[in-house]
Amino acid sequence: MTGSILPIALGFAFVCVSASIVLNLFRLWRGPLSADRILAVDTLTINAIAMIVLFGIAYTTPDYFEAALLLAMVGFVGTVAYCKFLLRGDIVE
Amino acid sequence: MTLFAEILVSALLVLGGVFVLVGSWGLAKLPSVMTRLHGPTKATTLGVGACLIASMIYFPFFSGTWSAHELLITLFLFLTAPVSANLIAKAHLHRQGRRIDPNPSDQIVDGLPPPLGTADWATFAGGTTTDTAIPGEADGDRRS
Amino acid sequence: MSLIVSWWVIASVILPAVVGAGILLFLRHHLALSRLAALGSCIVMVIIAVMLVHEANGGTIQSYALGNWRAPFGIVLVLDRLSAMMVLLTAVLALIVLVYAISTGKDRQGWHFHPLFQFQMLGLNGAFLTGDLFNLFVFFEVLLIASYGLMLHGQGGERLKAGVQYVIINLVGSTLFLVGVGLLYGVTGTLNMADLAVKVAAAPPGDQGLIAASALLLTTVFGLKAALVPLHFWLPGTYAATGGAVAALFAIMTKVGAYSIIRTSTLIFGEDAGGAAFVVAPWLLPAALVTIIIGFVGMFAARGLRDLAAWAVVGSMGTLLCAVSVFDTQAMGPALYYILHSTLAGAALFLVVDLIAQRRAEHGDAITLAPRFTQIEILSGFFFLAAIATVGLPPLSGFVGKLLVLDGVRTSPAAVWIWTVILITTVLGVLAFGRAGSMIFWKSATLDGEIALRSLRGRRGGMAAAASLLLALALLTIMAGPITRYTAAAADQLFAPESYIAAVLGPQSGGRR
Amino acid sequence: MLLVLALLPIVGALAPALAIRVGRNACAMAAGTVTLAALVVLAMLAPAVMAGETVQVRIDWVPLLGMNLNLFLDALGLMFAGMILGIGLLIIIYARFYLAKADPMGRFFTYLLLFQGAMLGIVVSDNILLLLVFWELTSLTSFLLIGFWRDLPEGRQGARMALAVTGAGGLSLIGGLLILGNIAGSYDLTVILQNREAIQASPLYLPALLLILGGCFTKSAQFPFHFWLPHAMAAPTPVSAYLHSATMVKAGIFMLARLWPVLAGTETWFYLVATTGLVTMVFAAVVALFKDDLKGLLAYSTISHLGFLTMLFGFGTPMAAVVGVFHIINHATFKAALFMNAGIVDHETGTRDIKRLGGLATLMPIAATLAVVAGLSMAGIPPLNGFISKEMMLEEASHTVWWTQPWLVPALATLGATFSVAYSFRYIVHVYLGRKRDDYPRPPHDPGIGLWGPPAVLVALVVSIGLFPAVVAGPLVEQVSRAVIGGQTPYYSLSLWHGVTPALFMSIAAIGIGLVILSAHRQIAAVWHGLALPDAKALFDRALSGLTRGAVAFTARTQNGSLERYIAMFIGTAIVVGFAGFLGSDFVAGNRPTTAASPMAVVGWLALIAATALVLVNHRARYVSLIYIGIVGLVISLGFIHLSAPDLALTQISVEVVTILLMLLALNLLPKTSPRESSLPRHFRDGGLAALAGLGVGGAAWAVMSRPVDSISGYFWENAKSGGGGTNVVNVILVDFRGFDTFGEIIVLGIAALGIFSLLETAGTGASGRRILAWQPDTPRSPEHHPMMLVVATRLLLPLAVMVGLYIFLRGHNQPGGGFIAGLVISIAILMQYMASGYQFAAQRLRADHHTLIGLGVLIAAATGLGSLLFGAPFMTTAFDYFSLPIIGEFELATAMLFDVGVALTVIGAVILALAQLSQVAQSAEKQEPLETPSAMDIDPSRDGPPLVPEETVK
Amino acid sequence: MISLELLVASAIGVLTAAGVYLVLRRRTFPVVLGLAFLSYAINVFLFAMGRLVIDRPPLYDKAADGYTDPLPQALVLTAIVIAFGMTAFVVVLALRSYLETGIDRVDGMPDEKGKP
Amino acid sequence: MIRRILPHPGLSAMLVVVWLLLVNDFTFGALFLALVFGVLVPLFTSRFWPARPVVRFGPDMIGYVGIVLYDILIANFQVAWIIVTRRNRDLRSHWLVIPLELRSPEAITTLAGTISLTPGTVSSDISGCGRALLVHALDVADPEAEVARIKRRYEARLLRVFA
Ligand code: NA
Ligand code: NA
Repeated sequence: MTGSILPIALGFAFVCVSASIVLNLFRLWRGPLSADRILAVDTLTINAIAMIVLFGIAYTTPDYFEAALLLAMVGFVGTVAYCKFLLRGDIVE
Repeated sequence: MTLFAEILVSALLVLGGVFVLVGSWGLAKLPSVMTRLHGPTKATTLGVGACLIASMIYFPFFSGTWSAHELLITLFLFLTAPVSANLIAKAHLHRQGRRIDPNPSDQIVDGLPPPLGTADWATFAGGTTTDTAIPGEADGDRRS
Repeated sequence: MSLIVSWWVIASVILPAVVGAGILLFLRHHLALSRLAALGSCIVMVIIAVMLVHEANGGTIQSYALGNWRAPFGIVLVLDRLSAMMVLLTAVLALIVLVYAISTGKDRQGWHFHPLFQFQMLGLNGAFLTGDLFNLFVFFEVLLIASYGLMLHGQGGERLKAGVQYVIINLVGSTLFLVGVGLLYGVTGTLNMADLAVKVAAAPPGDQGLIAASALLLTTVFGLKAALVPLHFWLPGTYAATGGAVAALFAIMTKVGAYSIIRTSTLIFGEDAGGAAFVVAPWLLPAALVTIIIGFVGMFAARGLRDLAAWAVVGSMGTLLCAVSVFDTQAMGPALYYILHSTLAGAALFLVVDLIAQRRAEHGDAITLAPRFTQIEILSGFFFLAAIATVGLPPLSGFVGKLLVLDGVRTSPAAVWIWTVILITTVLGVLAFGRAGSMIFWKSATLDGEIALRSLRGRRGGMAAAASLLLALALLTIMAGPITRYTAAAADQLFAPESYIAAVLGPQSGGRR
Repeated sequence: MLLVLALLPIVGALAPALAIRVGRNACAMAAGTVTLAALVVLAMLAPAVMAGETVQVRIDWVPLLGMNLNLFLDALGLMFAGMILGIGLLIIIYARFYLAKADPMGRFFTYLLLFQGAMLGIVVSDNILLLLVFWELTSLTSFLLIGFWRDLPEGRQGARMALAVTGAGGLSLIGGLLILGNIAGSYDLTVILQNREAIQASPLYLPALLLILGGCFTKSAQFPFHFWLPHAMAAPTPVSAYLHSATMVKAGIFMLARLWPVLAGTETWFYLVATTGLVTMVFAAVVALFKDDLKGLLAYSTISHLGFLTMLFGFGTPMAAVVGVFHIINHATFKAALFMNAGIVDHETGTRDIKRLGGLATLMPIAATLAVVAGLSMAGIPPLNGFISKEMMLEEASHTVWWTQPWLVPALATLGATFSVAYSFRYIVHVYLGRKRDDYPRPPHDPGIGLWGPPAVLVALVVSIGLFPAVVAGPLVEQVSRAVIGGQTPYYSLSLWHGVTPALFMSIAAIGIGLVILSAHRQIAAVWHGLALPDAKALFDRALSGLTRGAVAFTARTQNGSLERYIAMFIGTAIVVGFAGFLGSDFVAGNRPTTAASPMAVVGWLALIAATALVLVNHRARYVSLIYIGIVGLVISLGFIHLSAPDLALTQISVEVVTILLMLLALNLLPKTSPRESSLPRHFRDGGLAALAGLGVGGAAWAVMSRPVDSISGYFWENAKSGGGGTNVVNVILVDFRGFDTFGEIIVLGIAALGIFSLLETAGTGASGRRILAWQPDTPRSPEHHPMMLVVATRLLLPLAVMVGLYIFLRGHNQPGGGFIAGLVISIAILMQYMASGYQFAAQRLRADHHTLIGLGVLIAAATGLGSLLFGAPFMTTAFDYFSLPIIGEFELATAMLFDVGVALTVIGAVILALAQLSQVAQSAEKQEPLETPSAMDIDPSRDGPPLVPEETVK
Repeated sequence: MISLELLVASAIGVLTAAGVYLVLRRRTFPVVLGLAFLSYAINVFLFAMGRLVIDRPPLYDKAADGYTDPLPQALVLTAIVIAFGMTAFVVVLALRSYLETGIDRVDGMPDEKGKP
Repeated sequence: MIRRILPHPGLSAMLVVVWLLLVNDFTFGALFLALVFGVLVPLFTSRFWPARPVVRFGPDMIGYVGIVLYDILIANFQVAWIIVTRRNRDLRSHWLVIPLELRSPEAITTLAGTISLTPGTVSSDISGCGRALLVHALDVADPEAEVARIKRRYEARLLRVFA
């Protein structure tokens, strides 16, 4: 990391993402509907991807990107499964 | 050049951070499931996208490595986010029946518009909606 | 390790794995071939195990470095007298039980009996041979998951209900195992048991608390497998609910717990372990005593023969662990002999009970009045023999084992307690078996008629398997001289861990003194 | 020779079992031949023994235990062996004619010979551990003999009671003998018997004595352990005659005699043994008088005479021991004869009830003669052998002082003798004399010689010993007495007339008063039966049923099927021992510098705690808690990323989702809620356990993390690249350094899948099948199965995800990834198809069989490991090399990657197998025909024709 | 300043406590959730036994000035896989037992209220 | 023949690019492997995608992508502004019914995806006959105009891309 702007921007982004996660947790807790909670988890997963990307920048390492990629894929599968359960009960039919 | 890159990366990070936060703020603040559903699309598209682009620019300049993984992640998110939203909406429509978003602060209480043609919306077609709740949902909020 | 010995060692682990996978892959729709392969594997295992015992009896401990990575970095298999003995015991038991299962058609009552059986053997052999604590965990899991499958083989409501309990409590147990292993690694930085012995002995005093805690946690896990009171609750239901063949095979499962207690307590937490030296002993002894009592009381309360047999296993584990808990050579030799005896006796009892239950049709194993049944005479004889072996009356090995234990613990300060409990509970056992046997064989004989069975599968094979277990008990008695010499030598090896350490870590480590 | 003697009956026990196929005579012949052969062997050994030698055999059996096949035969052994075999032979003859046709004779004689062998073993064992083997064997075989008539409830109960009491006594004896052996330093009798001083001086003398007496007294039915013996009378009479005259019960007396040299002579011995014997003798004699059952009378008489013998050995004087030895012989002769006689009466008249008998003398003259002679001997009437030994006993009693009371023992001994006279005469008078009756159950007449011959032989002995004691029994008594005493015998004379001694007066008094009592029997009996005496059997039964009830109640209470309790016990134990171990040894807190937590870490921590709390609070709402738990997994994955564990993060992320899918699949068919059913105390208990467990594990983690360690990891770090060919050290550890773990791990996974398959394969049958058939969805169903957007998107995602999987697999050795994660990623990609397009659609298109994948995976992994054996390297030794090809450039090939292929295949097979199988069950529960279209979408706008989803008018 | 070690240790504690509490419930489903929590807890615990290091992934690099202990990570990976297999098995077993007996209680007793 | 080896040429091309992006390496070795997988993976997965949508790669497609990206950027700011500033009760949420002329599922999915990706609108359902899309709009003044905009701006273009 070089200058002084970037760390500040990065810190700001971290704070934003952290705050987002707290907001997601609020929605997760508050609900009230299952759809809200699924939505909260879905959003949290996407925020987690952002967090991982930020980590990658902060540590200047590409080692964590696969995790982000996988999270994108898996977050989707999870959301689909939660929704299908609500829609059909049986998620594989 | 590096300074420019740094400024660009910083700007993207700030932008990304703000949009991620706004998306989640929307999720927390908006009055009903359908309106809340709009929030995360922000986080996905611009928020995370900006962070990813920031990262893409950052690496060649600051560590000498070039990485395109971010593009892939973006691609994945673009592919999946609408489907997720669609399914959440469907699940919600299904669970709530046609009484969409009976939140007192939400003005949309009319229910769904009819589709064109003879068949109902896919989520309802042919089905009868019962009132069985998924345990854990706040029942009071479903009807008030 | 010489090449040929190394082949035997590795074969004892690889053979069941390959045969199990092979049956799954190629033979799962060919019952006859599956049986043939499984039997072949078991027979070869017996031969291998005999070779291993022969080799171990030479007295040198040999270690096999998997992947050619030297200890403590890679995983090693270690052949000493104890591990060789356990492998042989497993092989013999497995062969007999397999014959029983095949001839009574138990292997057809569900899916994948033979692969599960082979994997069960793999898990057992791996657990007995490994010289690495985490690898021990892995093989525990292998043998547990295979045992879940076998336990549930054939299914039915009661079995499933008992299975839920068995599986869940063992999963909790596995968690605790990892806590113990993890803690030990965290403190010592190693996983190889020989290296752990060195590191624990050299640990600063400030680490002793954590080491002692991990020793006790590990022993709690092993105690769970060994059905040590108050961790025994899972056993009676599980063993009584599963099929006879599987229950017979499970006679070795409790011994895995006992084995692990013996191994870790003598090697890692032995004499040189400072604050953790034999830290489990003061807990183990009273628990073992109570285990004997609870086991025999349970036998007394049993309503079915399977129940009776299951509680007998608990009681015998108590006796065994009593001898173990003294932690000296004198008592350990008898304990090892008792392992052999109680495994075979427990298995024999379960097989005999199963044979009886099969023939009593809907009366099953209940200790109630029912008409005479096919082969009642010979089965009453079998039951009588299995019962006296289990209770520890002469002439079978139970009596020798009991005398050995009583004699072995005599120098212990707790000898009075051990003697009192063992002797008094034997009376309970005699009464329990007397009650059950007289009800099922004598009183029932007074009823008119006989239970007719449309078809009785494996009349000969099943009987032969049970008989061969009884014969094994007789051999154990007749050959008690050489066998006790072996177990005594094995005990000596256990209480002189230097040679184990040297064999694993190389001569330059020279043990720790 | 001695070995042959000891083994003959046991080995020969097979003979009757086999011979019964030929016939009953052959069977009896076989048994008789065996016994006779043993007698012949004994006879060949006898001269040497009678010359004072001890015949010995030593064969090592369990030398480490000191338990060996050491046999010796001295005069005591010889005498007992002679009785065992001699009377045994007579019993066999008698039994041949006694047993009914329906009785399984082969079994009877087999048991009898086994018993005989066990008895013989006791008396010839030199090694006390060996002796114990035989001792317990007598208990076991007598159990079989007493319970021989299985249809008799008394037989079954009597057998069990005998086994319980004598078996328990045997265990007591084990304790005592082991102590004795330890004091003496050897378990060989010949050694022990040399160590009188050491034994009697040892502090363990008293416990050893008590335990040994426990064995002897139970076996020889001494008060208060006597109660089993009368109930053992339910046995066939030959058994009773054998067990209660010469064998079983005499084993206890034998032990007293055998150990007399080392145990007797102390005050403790005297008070314990002599008192017990005296009490038993008197008490049982009194009871015997009032028994109306012939065998009951004889049973109590036996107890009384056993008391008689016990008392004699208890006196501890050499002279008393001599008398004891002599009376052993006498009692065996007349009592065996009487038992057989009782059997004859029973056999011929159909009853053993004295009240229904009488006047048989003329009807059964032979039996009557035998009974009179033997009965008079039992009463101690001259000139029979019973008289001589009774006289000698009274003589010994007359000068025995008990607790400063010189009159006590003589008086009581006389009292015992008095009742002995009374009941003996009652046997003679009330059965044979008096007037004939006309209501015998069967018309009585003398039996054949087969039944009366054997007792006649014994009666002949009774008479001849009585008339010529010194000639007939003298030498034997002398030698045996020496063996018992362990030295020279005192002066004694075996003769009818000892002159006018106190004993003579006591004897006369006993006979006189005894006859008076008998004449008033009816009146006294009325009083006796009016007494509410405690019944030992009732007490025993009550104790036993109390014990049973207690055991049942205890077991039912503790073993109540409550898994929560079992787990609570387990966790509670772990907590207790864990904390105790920790607190019981030294602990010094570590000084490793800690890392400051970033705000993000704190947020992550908060998220974890919040999600955990949400699960805990909402755990009864199952679906919702599944959503919450996803967050926990997510945060942990993030934590792994933050803490430099990318492989862990990848694994956690992918395992998490598969687990959730699985649980959702299962939840579909399970109840959606858990009822509230724990009481408040239970919540506190569980909360307490949870808090302590959390404190323990968390505290341990803290303690470890805050201290430095020198671990073996450096080696992995240094050798991963050079020795393992990979830069991802974690992966190299997994597939190489610790590949064996991974091998086990994939097998676990494979077995889990097999288990799941086996479980679900049968779900459609039986109770489960019925339940599935009756199953109704408990949540509303949307009619659309496969939403179009999902189907289309996942089709594009599949190849992408497969690419990702391949990528993760290939890079695993050097970068985060590897076979397991790749397998999971590909599985997830396939599962996506299952979810989007349906089971049918996906399963049809996925051609690989899951079982094959699992089997193949494990085999590939094993084969990779085995490959190294071909090169002479240990199992799982890996090889790798770098290759260079034109165009493609340099690349690496490692055998470890092949191993990883095995891992990946197993994972894919296991995951798909488990989920597919589970979804199949759900399919059958839904009872809906799966949608069959080429595109798998419910709504396919490109199709012409009506929509697949049924139409309905729009509201 | 709060240390990372404290956060991780307390998280392990909380996860363990949650797992223990849930494992002690009476229905199979919460018990399975409890097992999942215990599995989380133990994974993190094992991992923590290698101490906490930030930004030093166990990827061999000559230039690296330190590394995270890779061994616990490998152990955790093994433990995760095993726990996954076990969890899958127990979930199915719970379901199967419920289907067979109509009871989803871990003690196999029927419900007090008489409903299945 | 070529169809058999390359069932989805476009997909194969995309996978080659994806592989190169994944390995982050543009050497011959990587390209070789990319080509191998680009061919093999569609072979394996084509069974899951029986119908082959005809997609015209060309200026229409590029234009479409450009427009969508632009819209995403702009709409993001608009919607962010709404979320941050507008009171909940002042939101003018509406259900929009978009009649469809597109027929291929892939095309409709693309349209629906586009609608969802641009903030402010979420595709929620499709009618049972596949002729209309149900879209939820967060805040629109004139629902009809919005429907028309979507049809004009996206659907019309997609009709050209998906022949
Ligand atoms: Na890896
Ligand atoms: Na949108």
